[in-house]
Amino acid sequence: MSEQTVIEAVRATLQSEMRRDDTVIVLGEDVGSRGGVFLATDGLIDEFGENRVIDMPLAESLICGVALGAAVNGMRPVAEIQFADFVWPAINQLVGEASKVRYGTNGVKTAPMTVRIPYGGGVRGGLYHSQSIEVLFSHTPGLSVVAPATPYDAKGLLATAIRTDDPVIVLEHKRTYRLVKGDVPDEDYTIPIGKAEIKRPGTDMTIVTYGLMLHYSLQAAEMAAANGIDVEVLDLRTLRPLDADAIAESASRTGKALIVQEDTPAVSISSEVAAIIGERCFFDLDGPITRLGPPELPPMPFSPIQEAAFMPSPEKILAAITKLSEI
Amino acid sequence: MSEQTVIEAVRATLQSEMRRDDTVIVLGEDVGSRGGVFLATDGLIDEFGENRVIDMPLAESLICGVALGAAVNGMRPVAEIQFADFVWPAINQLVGEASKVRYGTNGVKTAPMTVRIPYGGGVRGGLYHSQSIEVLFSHTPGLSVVAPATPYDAKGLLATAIRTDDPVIVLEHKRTYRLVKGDVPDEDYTIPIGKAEIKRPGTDMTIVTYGLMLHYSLQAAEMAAANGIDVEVLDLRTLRPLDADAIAESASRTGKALIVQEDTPAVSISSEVAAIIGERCFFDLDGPITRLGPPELPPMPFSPIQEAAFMPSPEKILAAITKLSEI
Amino acid sequence: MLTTTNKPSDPTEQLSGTRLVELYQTMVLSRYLDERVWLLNRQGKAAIAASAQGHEATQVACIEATDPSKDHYLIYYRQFAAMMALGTTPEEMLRGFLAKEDDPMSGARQFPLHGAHPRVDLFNFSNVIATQLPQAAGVALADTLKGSDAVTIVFFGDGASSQGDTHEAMNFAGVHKLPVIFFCENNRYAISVPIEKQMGVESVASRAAGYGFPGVQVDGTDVVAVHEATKAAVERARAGDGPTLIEASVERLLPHTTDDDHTRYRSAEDIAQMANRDPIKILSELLKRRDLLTDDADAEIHAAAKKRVNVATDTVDAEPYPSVDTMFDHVVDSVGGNF
Amino acid sequence: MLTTTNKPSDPTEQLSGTRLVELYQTMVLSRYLDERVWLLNRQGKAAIAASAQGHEATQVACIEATDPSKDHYLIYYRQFAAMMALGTTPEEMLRGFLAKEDDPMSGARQFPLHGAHPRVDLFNFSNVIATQLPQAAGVALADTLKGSDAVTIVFFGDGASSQGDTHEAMNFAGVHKLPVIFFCENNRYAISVPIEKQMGVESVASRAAGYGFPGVQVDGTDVVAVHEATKAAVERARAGDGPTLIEASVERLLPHTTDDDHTRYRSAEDIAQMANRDPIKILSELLKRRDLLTDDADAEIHAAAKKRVNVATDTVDAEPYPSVDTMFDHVVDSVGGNF
Ligand SMILES: Cc1ncc(C[n+]2csc(CCOP(=O)(O)OP(=O)(O)O)c2C)c(N)n1
Ligand SMILES: Cc1ncc(C[n+]2csc(CCOP(=O)(O)OP(=O)(O)O)c2C)c(N)n1
Ligand SMILES: [Mg+2]
Ligand SMILES: [Mg+2]
Repeated sequence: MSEQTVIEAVRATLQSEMRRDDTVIVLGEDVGSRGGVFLATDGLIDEFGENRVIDMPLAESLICGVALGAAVNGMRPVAEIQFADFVWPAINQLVGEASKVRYGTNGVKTAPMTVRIPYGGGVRGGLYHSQSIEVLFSHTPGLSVVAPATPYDAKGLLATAIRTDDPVIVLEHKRTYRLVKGDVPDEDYTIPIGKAEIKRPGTDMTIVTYGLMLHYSLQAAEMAAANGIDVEVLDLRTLRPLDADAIAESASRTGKALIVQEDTPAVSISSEVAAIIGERCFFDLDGPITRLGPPELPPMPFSPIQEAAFMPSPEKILAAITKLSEI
Repeated sequence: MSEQTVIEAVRATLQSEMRRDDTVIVLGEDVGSRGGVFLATDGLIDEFGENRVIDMPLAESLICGVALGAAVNGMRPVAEIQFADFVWPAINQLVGEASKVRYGTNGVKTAPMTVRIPYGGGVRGGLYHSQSIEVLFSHTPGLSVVAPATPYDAKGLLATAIRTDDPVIVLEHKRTYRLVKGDVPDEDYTIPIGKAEIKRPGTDMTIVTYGLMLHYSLQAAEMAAANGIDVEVLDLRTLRPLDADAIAESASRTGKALIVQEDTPAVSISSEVAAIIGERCFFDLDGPITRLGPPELPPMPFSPIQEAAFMPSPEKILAAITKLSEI
Repeated sequence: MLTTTNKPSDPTEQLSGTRLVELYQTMVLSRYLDERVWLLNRQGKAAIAASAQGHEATQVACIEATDPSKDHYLIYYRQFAAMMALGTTPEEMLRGFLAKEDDPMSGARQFPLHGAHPRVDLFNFSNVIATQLPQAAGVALADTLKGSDAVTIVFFGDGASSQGDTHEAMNFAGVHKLPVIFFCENNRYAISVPIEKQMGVESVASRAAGYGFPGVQVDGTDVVAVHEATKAAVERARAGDGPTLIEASVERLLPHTTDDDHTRYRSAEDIAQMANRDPIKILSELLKRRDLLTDDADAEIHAAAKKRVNVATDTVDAEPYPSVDTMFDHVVDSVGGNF
Repeated sequence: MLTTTNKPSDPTEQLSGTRLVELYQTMVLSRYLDERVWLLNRQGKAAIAASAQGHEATQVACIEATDPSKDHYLIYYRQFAAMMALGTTPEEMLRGFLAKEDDPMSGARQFPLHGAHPRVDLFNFSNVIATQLPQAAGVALADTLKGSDAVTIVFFGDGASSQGDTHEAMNFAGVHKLPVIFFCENNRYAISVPIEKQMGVESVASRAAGYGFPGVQVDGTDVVAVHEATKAAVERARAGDGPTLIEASVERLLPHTTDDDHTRYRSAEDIAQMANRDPIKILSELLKRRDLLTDDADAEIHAAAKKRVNVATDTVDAEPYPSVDTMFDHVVDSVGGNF
């Protein structure tokens, strides 16, 4: 057991998975001697060499297409997209191709590939280093999408992703990389895809969230506790498939649901969570299904003032908690 | 006024808009002498010449990138993506770029471009000629998305799209092209973006839907009427921005909501509609917010038997209506 | 009874006369079956078909230079004759077109020729043009990591040459000298778009120079020439010397697919001139000039092929469609979670 | 007081001695301002900066051969000196880096150098590498439809050459002989990825042959050579003869951005050798050899530039940040609907 940041957990997991299984390779832009722009792959090229740590040309469709080809030919590639905002050129290979390999070949071929994607804002990234890109992946049958928010979950879910025989998208919130620390066991473990986790039990209402917003929600829940409101915080952890049972159980139990996300709300993860609750918890709810997200603007201005105004914050979450608690 | 099919309305509108405005150009694969694979551009090259009807190389990112560049330099391009399933290579130019031109230049540049995309299934298209691709576009601030289901709406919304100073995605359900006929006025008219329409008034419940499913829902509503259930059918028509007021008004009034869509349900338009209802109609509802869609499978098998099993049908919608009416 | 030729000669050898006749038989069988599939479409039994008519020599000769026991084949929808050359039976081919339960490629989930082959490493994941090229680079990369000397052959059309994926794949293959053959069947049309609107140069092969490996243009109606070119590329790749781009010029004798009408966009002369470039006619004449084939033997080959196709049609026509419940299989291999 | 040079000579002329000195002044000013921006980053005032240090000769000479009154410029994040050459003031540049309200490119919504220029048709919609190339083809296409003789210049790096968009744009420009100049600033690195891992050939310019237009390699530290090459390309484009691909070889004197540390991936020798390729040193020596510049005049140019940068820094430092409410403007221009 040791205390690690999220990025340290990611790096250690890549290393241990590469030691564990020779077919695990890492590929992406600057993953070699640069060690990745966030240093997720720092040192890997020294240990595993250029054959297994491949600095790719600047071409995301290529990165994912090559990962897919290598995956169907015996490798377990872990591709890195440098920033989520640059994944769009690869959508064709991921959403169009990888997601349907098993289905389209009637189970003859499988694509055991992992794509790690640092996403999200609050890092002065402006319109093109702040995007949340979970919607399309989370909508697509044949893909799995995980979004760990803690070092513990980062390790367990990345290990699961790499060992899974189908494509898994791993969304790492880049603001959590160094911000979030936590205990990580030294021994090997995995976390099942599709299981949410109650990160804070509570009785008065349920916050459903993921990513950086988990941490803001936990802070808001502490502030609310001081005001006598006992908030449960459910961390989705997996965005496809959503853990509908866990969502419904918690919302039914507390009777109120607040969904908090950083991504813009229209047609998003929070929409689906709301739909699940609206369909399954209808007779147990004591208040409207509430969502808190940023305004419907391209995410998100470079201006620090506007960036802060755009992002949900513990204070904004607390305000939403208070409002919902009064209904 | 004349009776037209959807594809006839599309073609006539392209023609009249090109006559009306010299800066309107059409570009895409096979849009020239082939007239488009669905014949949406049939005859246009004869009237307007190769300069304004441009057969593009086989490259969707190029098609949309060129449309964008031409749009910011004085043209009003109407790009055609041959099948929705092939739009993925262009996501970067549409979702990444076009959507943020006005915002990212603080209003200095605008991109008056239209992208027509035939989508949807029920045409024996298999996994790669049947996809519904509305989710990502409908999620993206800076884009508008319309999905007309009738010849009247196809004309009015396409004209609006072309005259709009921002990028508009026009989703045309390819099964409606020849299947759906209706009266279309000869004179010029437009339909505002963002306005849903009640296609059948009713009192017992609201079906919210769009595209091909509008027609199946209307059929199901007729069947339900025979059983004494009076169903209102709301056609979204625009998917971004959704007409939240119209959705909330209808659902609140009837007290029950069934959302019908052809796209797979997880994180989709139906999720957002459910979320809107769950947030705004909570105290007016008499039953759970219900969704009907296909199973969570890659859309959709080539096998005709399996394709039929995949797609929602009037019968399946009727069954959902009946079930919801009994709650 | 005529069988397909899944027993290529030693690929390092020149083609023998006997072998040439065998390849001719495969081409003829492919042609008859291909024609039959179009007929089945007109009868409403096959939803769609793309044809290899005009491409047969190219495909059969290319496969002949490879080793199906270890090489990888990434095809697109037009490699009908290549699939025959790789030993796919007429019944298997027809099951794809008729969406029958036992369609070996995808169990009727996908268009014909899409999915994965049950016996050789041939696959075609999607209809989306050019996606297979980066995938092929990845397949080849994996072989280099495994120390295998397998070669990856990836097929694409002249239209596909315009896609970004094509460029990205060739560039990467050039950087790492991957054992991959980029095999372009240039029929001068992408549906209706003629080559002049597709690219500003005469040849796709000329692009190879920009990636650091050889580009070869070859007459795709010439079995011997295509075999030679492919053989050289295979040897190069197996020896670790890197990729080759081969461009075979062929004619698309029929419209793009059964949904197309090429008289809308091709002139009558353009259509008429193709008759001289029919590879079956050309090979038949060559074989006769070289005294490898008599008129009688030729007629027999045709009759046998026709009969073989009839038998296969009757068999497959009677076979069942897949049941609904199999539709839910093979989305992801996961326990738990509502995938 | 030194001003930037937004009054290029007749682009069809050779560069005069006086004009060369003016370009030198722009380069020096760009360099000082560029250095200042890095300092502001280290002080925590500028969130991020990419530098044009080492690229100045290329950019200034390229712009000099164009006509800002009608031509179009699609830049990426590294065209700091090009923006100066196009008359952007130091204050305007700094407003972008410091995210001030009056940032002329994007009102502080975007990274520095992103958005659209208020006076010339220069823009840069996104940080996403190579998206600007198809856009440039579209801009040029519109000009041909309008009958304008404007030229579109699109800048990109060696890394960008690997993107599919780059290929697609060049191919299309070749088909339609569009008036566009593909201008590659090849500094041999894409962040840390060296050119040998980026491509299997020596030169990006060699790709042009595969698209049917000229590719030109030029020493990007040589103002006269870059100007000549660009001038020829501009004339070609204006005359309707189509695109040119220009590849200027330069050095990226600093790490990729203020967030990068190039000692992680560049050898000490590799870093050291760059000193000889500093374009300011090279041009200064040339001017002195040609007796166009004295040591004193050079020192004055440096002093003036430094002063100019100080003034601008003080001015902009005191300026306000944008208010929150402007954040909601300019999403789409629509009445009705909750965009
Ligand atoms: C990305 C993509 N865009 C468009 C299509 C539609 N389409 C199918 S085949 C085809 C033409 C392909 O031409 P070519 O590559 O020359 O192959 P050929 O059919 O001539 O063998 C097009 C445009 C597609 N399948 N994929
Ligand atoms: C599509 C995309 N992928 C990755 C990045 C991250 N990135 C920013 S700059 C850069 C390197 C660009 O290199 P090059 O094109 O040579 O330009 P240079 O910085 O050397 O001028 C990368 C990988 C990006 N901005 N866009
Ligand atoms: Mg072709
Ligand atoms: Mg570079």
